[in-house]
Amino acid sequence: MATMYRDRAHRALRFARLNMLLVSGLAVIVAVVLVGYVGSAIINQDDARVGAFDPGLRPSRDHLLGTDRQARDVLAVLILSIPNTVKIGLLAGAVGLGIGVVLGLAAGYFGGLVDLVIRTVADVVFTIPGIAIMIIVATNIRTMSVEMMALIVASLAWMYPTRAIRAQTLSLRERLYVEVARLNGESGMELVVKQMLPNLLPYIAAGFVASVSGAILATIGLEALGLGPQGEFTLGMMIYWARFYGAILRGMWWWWSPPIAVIVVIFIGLLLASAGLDRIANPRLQRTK
Amino acid sequence: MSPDVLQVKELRVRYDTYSGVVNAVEGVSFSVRAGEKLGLVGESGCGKSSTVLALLRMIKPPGRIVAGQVLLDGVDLLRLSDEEIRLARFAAISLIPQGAMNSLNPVMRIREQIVDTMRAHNGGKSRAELDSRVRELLQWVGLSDWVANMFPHELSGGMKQRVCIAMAISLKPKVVIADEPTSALDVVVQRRVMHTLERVQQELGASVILSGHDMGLMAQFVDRLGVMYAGRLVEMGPTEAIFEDPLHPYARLLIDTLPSLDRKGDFKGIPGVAPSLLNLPAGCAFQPRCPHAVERCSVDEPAWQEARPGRWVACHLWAEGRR
Amino acid sequence: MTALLEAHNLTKVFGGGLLSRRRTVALDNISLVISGDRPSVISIAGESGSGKTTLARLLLGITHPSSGRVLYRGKELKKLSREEWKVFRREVQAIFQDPFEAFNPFYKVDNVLNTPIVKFRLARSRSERREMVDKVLDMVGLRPEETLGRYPHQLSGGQRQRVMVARALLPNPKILLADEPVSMVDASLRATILGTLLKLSRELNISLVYVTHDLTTAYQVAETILVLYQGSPVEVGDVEKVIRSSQHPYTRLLVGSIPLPNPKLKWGTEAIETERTGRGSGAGNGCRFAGRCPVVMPVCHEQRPPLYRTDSRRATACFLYKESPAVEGVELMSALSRGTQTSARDG
Amino acid sequence: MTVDYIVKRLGMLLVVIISAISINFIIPRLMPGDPVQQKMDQMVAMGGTVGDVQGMVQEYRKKFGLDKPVWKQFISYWGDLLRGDLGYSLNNYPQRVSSVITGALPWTAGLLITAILITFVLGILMGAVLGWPTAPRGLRGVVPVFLVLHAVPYFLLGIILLFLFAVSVRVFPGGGGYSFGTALQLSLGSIADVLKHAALPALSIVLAGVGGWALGMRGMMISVLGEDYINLAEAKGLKQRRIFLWYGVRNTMLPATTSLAMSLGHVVTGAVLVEMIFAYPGIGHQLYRAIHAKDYTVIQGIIVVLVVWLAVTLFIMDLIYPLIDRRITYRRR
Repeated sequence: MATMYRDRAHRALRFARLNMLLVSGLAVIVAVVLVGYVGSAIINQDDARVGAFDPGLRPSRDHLLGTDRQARDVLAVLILSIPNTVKIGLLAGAVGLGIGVVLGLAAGYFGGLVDLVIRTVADVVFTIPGIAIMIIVATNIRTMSVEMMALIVASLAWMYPTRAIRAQTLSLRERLYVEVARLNGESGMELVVKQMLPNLLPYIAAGFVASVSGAILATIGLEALGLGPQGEFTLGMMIYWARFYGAILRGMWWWWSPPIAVIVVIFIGLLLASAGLDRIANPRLQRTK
Repeated sequence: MSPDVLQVKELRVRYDTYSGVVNAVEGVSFSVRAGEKLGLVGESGCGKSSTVLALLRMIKPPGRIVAGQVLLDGVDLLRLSDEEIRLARFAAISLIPQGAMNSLNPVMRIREQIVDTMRAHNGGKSRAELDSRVRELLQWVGLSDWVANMFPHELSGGMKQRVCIAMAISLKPKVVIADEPTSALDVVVQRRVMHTLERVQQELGASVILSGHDMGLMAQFVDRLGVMYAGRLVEMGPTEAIFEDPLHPYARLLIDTLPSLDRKGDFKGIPGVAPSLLNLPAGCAFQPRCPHAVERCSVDEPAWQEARPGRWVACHLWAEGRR
Repeated sequence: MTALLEAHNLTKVFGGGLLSRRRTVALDNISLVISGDRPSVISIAGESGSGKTTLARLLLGITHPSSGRVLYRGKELKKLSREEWKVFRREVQAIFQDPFEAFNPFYKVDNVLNTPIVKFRLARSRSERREMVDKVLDMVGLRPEETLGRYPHQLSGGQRQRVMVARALLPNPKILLADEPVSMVDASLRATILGTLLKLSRELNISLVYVTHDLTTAYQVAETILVLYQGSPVEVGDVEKVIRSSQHPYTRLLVGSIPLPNPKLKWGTEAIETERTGRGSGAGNGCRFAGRCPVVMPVCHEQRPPLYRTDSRRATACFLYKESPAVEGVELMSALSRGTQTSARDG
Repeated sequence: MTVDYIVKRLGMLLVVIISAISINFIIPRLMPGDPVQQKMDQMVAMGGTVGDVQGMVQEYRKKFGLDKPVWKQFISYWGDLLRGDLGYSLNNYPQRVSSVITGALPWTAGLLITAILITFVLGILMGAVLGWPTAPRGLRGVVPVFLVLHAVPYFLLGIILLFLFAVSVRVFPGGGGYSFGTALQLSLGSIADVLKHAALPALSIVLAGVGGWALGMRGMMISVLGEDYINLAEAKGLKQRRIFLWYGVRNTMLPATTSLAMSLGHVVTGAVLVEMIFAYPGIGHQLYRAIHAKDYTVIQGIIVVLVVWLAVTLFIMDLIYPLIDRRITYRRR
């Protein structure tokens, strides 16, 4: 028993060493999320209220990141913004991925007409600049909320996973072991769930990372255009307000640079994770040294 | 008897893998005479492909040639500079690759791919000269002129393999290495390709080294045969002699397992499995599966020696005084 | 008595749907009968593109024929009830060419052996299940303790293929379809695996359908052989006759191209055509082999030759034999499936 | 290239354009509220011209055809579109949407095409060299920098560049497409002025894009290098340079163009936001202004243009594939 445990631990270590990319990517993301959620619990939420302090203060001991033109503590706003942005990303990523996996599996497994319809729709939507549709939807919504934002973004986050899962399912469906499982008496659903799904896991994980980062990117874009949830704290809205009040040209770098820095860190984390997952999915890219 | 063109001495190829060091080729020595067809036969993982690729210095990392000499007309190919070996490739020693299906560049016309080979070695020829040479080569391997204008996907497997033969002989090399050239082809096509190879080989007077796993193909094609097992040569000699009276127990068993149209319903296999190169048994590598193994076999590795004139074997049964 | 498995005039056409204009006839009018009253071995031989794998998939009910019928115990596959289908699934098993691809890399070897027992309810308890697995592994010459609990990549190719044979034996099949079972296995193990298959088929009363490109092993294993060329049967009959005294020019070409492991029996050196030339390239109405045939006649380009029954236990689809009576595939195959004991070595 | 293939791609192009434009028409009408009413309310609230608001709304509705049944609107919407008529701007009434767009489009086209081409070429070259076993060490060291840059969305990188090079160090102008108060003409000075204004927006697109291209190309290169034909090319004694370009890079061009096509969407949307940051007078900036002013007709018009642009570009890409890879017409059958 002890040896088995040691064996597992050993294997996990070896995997971690082989896939530093994935491990460090996940670590970065977890760190950001922790800062957001733990920080939100610790800080005084009133610091983020309009008019709490003097406007436009440079960073100091009292205000580590200064205050903005609406006289809010930038650090407090930043910390409160992280959970909302992460929430939109995860929610939209999960919804998008969920739709993508179901459609991709269906298209790949059933083939024929089902595949043709799903593939065509995905291709068509893929070809339409997503932000265009989102702008149309967002401009027509009276009051935007974080959840609504996530849903809008999710409605365009499913094509990538759909395509990837479909392609993989198509190739898995032809695998000999699926045929063997059929001869073993497994039915259609079992073939999908027991034979194909486990081998799709790396692709599903990669699809999730892709749709989360796509969703965050789209969210921030929409928010920067002024289509975000006006009354909520998000990283994109921070950038929007900073621009709205001319923070960039006024040289108030402490206002707009923190949200950008956090966004960049999140994206780097996602990039590392997806590169790591890519190595699992396509071992050929792993260069032997 | 014609002189040796190629001498391979104590060749060793090693692969450094995550699970450990694999000695894919372990002290292989043999020579090839001018105009001779030599076969290297063995099962998957026996080191035959590594051996023939090492002759061209085509072993890629994580593999490397750790020792030995490959003397082509007395020049050691393993000691040449990168530029010198580049110039020697195909001009002195050429290759017909294993996967003809994927060995041609999909985005280049056949003509360009043949011309490429010639240009890389003696650049200054005119377009017309090169074109007529391409035509001549294609004719040689039994392909029509129009093939030159095709892309690889427009040709059948057999045609692609003959294009590869045309490239391999385009610079009139002394030695042509054919690394399992027909393993993916149907028997009829295989026969055609092998005939083509035999014909151009005779016209060119080149030596051919054929690696493969099919004893039948060896019997049909080569003059002399080397049998490999676990990275080592275990027997080498004239093909007919080996088929008639194999000296090494592995060679004997291998020949006995072959299905033929003479004997029916008589299935003989070799017991046991081929050893992992990561974890070879002590002594002779074949010893655990050998019906004649004696104590010494699990202690000493048998030496590569000439048991009879022209017949080499690595087996204790053939040490002085035995059998 | 109805035969176990019958295929009547199977034709399979790919493509030709809404979106692709090109139609490929993968299989053209093939018939097969396996009586099942004794363990018989029938070989389907052909080169790549001959349709032999398509035929195997049709016989397994994985795909459906464009025309023609597959019957199991006298009933068409399409019309089997759910219960009957389960019986068919259990009794008609297969092993495939690639012993690497046949395993799901996600699971240990045990999974592929336990599943049929669970799905077909073959065992009542865990221990009984384990016993069954041990027994079949032993039959194929594997030691359970060296096989179970491992991942497929930890076994050698030969071991994996033997596990696949063991898996196919678990549901007590009546028919075992072996699609190129040894072409990816090392030479030293081929004979062992084929020998095991043949022995088990006799002992367990399983009829074998041996699909192969290798005429030598087909000759070794089978009683009856069906030689295919581009989806059409060219010569059908007792293996002795078809291989030893081939009639169809294509069969002769195939037999003549076998690289015999005997340096004294060399290939002929006559010119052979591997690429189709001229007209009659198989697409039209004529004989599919006409474009490559050394003895082609004008009629070969105009008509598709039927099977001519040149003697009691063999038929050849070639106009060279048009003096002999034409025969329906099913009729000939039923005759061949009956009573080989008396006539296997006659004529 | 077969006629069959072109017809299929053309069909796809039409499906994309028609469905996107239909969505563009339908979504606003599915949403609660009446844009004109909203607009009027807003104008009334802001300006003092309190008159017959309802009457004005009616008049506007008539002018914009909103009083007709939806299906009639749909038909006339398409009819107008096909004539190139995108209607009037809600905000600056007599101005036509098409004139807003034609004024902005050349700016965007010029900026985008140049930036994308530079990004593509640089990224491909870098990635190809990185995928080659003997890539120079120096280049390998630069990779992480570009990867970090790649993790920054285009327009955020734009903000940083704007701050660095137009606010902290004033080497580039802080916005616009040309210096305020000058007339555009074909003089060297004018061209230099335009280029100077375009430099930062273009740089943000290039810097943010190159890393992604290089990474993708490196992956493709490595998988191509594993192919048998590369091995044979080496065995043939070809020079490294020849193998690299004609056997390696040539064979990555198909997947590379495919991903170029796929990324165009991102580039276009990213560029829209970059224009916003730099107040660059292209359609992205116009879109931002329209969103702020709730000028729905302009928003819709710009989105039609974006959709058509992307669809047409992808169509052209599809036509280029078969020239790059001769197998494609066969494979897609």
